[in-house]
Amino acid sequence: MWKWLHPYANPETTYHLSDRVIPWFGWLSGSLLTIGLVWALLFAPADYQQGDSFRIFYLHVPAASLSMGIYLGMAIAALCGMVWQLKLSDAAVAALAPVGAVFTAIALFTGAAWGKPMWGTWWVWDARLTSELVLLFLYLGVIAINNAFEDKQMAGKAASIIALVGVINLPIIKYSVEWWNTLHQGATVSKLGKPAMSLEMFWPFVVCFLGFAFFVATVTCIRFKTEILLRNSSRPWVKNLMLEQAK
Amino acid sequence: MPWENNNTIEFISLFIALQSLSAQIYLETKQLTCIKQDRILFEDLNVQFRRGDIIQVAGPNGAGKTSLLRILAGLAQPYEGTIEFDQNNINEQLELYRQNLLYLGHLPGVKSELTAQENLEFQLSLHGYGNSDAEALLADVGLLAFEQSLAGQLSAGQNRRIALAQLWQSNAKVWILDEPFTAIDAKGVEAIEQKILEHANNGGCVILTTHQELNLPSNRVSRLELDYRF
Amino acid sequence: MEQGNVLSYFNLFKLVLSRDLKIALRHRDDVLNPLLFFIIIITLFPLGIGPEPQTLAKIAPGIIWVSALLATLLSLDRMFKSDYQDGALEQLLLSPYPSFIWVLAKVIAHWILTGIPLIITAPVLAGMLNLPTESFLATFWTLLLGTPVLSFIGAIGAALTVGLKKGGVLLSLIILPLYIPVLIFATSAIDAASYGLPYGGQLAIIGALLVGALTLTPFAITSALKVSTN
Amino acid sequence: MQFDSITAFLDMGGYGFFVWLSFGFGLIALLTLVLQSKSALKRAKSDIAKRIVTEQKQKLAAQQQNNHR
Repeated sequence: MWKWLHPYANPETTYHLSDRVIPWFGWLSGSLLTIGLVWALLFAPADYQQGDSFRIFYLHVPAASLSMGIYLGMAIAALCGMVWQLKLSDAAVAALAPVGAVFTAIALFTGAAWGKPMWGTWWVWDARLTSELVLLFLYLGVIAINNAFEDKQMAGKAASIIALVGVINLPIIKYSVEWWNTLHQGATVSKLGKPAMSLEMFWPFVVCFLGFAFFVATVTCIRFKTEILLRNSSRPWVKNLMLEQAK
Repeated sequence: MPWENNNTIEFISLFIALQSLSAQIYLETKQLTCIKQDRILFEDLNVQFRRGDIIQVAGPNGAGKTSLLRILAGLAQPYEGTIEFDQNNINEQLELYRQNLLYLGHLPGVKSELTAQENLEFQLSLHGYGNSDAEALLADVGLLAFEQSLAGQLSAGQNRRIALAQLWQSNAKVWILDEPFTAIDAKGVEAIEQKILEHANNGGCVILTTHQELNLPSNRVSRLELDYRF
Repeated sequence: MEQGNVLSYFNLFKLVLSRDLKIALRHRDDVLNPLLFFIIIITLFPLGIGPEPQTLAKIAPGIIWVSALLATLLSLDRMFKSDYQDGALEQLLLSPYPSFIWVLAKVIAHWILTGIPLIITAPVLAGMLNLPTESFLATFWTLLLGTPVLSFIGAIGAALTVGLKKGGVLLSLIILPLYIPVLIFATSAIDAASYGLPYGGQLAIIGALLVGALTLTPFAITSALKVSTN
Repeated sequence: MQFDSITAFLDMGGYGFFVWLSFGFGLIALLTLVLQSKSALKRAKSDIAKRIVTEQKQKLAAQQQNNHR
């Protein structure tokens, strides 16, 4: 059924594929980001309530949703690796984890910085920020276990298990934190909600989001190439590649 | 050539090979490849282990002998290739394969908090020999008066004898023994060698590694040489 | 070539469970250390926060449960470490039974040795923390349902880090985020009880987490063990 | 253009500090991610190249040993 996917299970073809695709993603994300950010910072209207501090929204929300999306992508790669014994999925998990961790950190920091003018304190135990913090710990767990083993094969399998266990627990953690938040939350603190989005605000958001998404694709492909090389360093195709590039 | 692989196979006598050719194949590896820490230990290994065979896996340290044995036992996964027991992949019928396998690794698997008898009884019942007489087996391996002493107070050689006592009871088709003679005295080694020969004669297949010379009839032992690859 | 009586699944479960309990009771410190750790941590909080009964009563549920979390985390390392070091884990992995059974037995043995002592000593410490008497029953129920979940989820981390020399810190980084749901619902159940509110809902959710962990984590633990013994 | 001058733009209606702090952190984080990824790739390539050289040396050394024996 997935016949067309089969050639990409072999590391060499995937390596060259990601090699070719990086410049496209790179230019795409670069242009989208410049257009999106200029649009968001200069031309998009300020929020009537939060004023110009609302512009952080164009960085915080894409980062938060991408951090969740990357974890999901990582878990899917881990699942494919476990089910079909694909060696490449370990490389994908190892490549995606740091990118996801960085985006979670950005989402956390911008969330705190956005909340300060509204709530007066840097850190508020808001449901979304707390879940984002737990997500960061889950990412750090995957990265830590990936570097804990000397043998790359074992490291890959262990990281996949933790990614899968994490993705099963993620919704449970998210809802228990939200439930915990409503339990202890006084009604006064307004949530970090997305105010009603007028069209002039929506389109710059979409462009920014796509820009960040392609940025993730670019960096992940670069890291993916590194992981493939590290995992196949004893294979002949890697040796020939090195000799060619050495010339 | 019933065995073809890129490792040199030292044949003792063609007659034995022809005679064993007809025997039933227990275990067969197909394009088996193992990579540890980015070093290829062995590549495209196609070996057949037949009924009545005693195979000594030989090679310098680091050549991948233990890794090969652990992969054959199903403890470790090879980088590529498959292992077949009775013509179907071991990963598909793990429990059946494990019923016909006895694996003794570097570590004896003996708990120091339990007595010798408790240890042996646990290991025997784990492999389905629950009702066998542990005391008699301990006597066979020269641990007559030590049944009730804690394994922690026994020497390494005695601990290994507790694990080796299973050989006197197990009639599993495939025995995989990783350096069974370490820390065993000469008399013990001799008894174990006889046990291996006896098991091979009545239809078992024994795969072992050892650094000392096996004094078994040389026409009964064939060697699988693994060389150190950079 | 078949062997004696193959164990039924329940006999295997009993065999492994009784072996683990026998080993642990042979040297008491394995049972006492997590318990003493639990008691010491709880006595630290009043020293840090001050002895006023009102503040202590308010934060008692959190203190009890965070200490229970840390005590379980401390004792997780012992679950597979000794079996890994003396080779018993390999023999268990090679036993001809689905590993779900003996993994279940080992985790329940660990819970009996660490979970139950926590449940027994918790009321005494709750009293010291001036916890309102209505919440004592709630504390008992949440610990009874919650500590097995801690053992099951923790066993995944223990199985993953058993092969590592300095796996302790890594174990807490991997496992503590997964303990958050149990912590939240358990402490809120005790809180609700102190106001006389019904806490059945929270207990039901912890029960659901328990059943989920009971059925799903052994598979993750098995594949984690296979990775560590690769 | 929402702002009539550069200073108004930088001031961001009084929230300039927070806006530029967030975007600054975002920029630095993403930049370090890209640079680290690129250098990791370069390092991996040079490590493998070095390993190939050492392997060949080991092979030569082993062969010379065999010839002497």
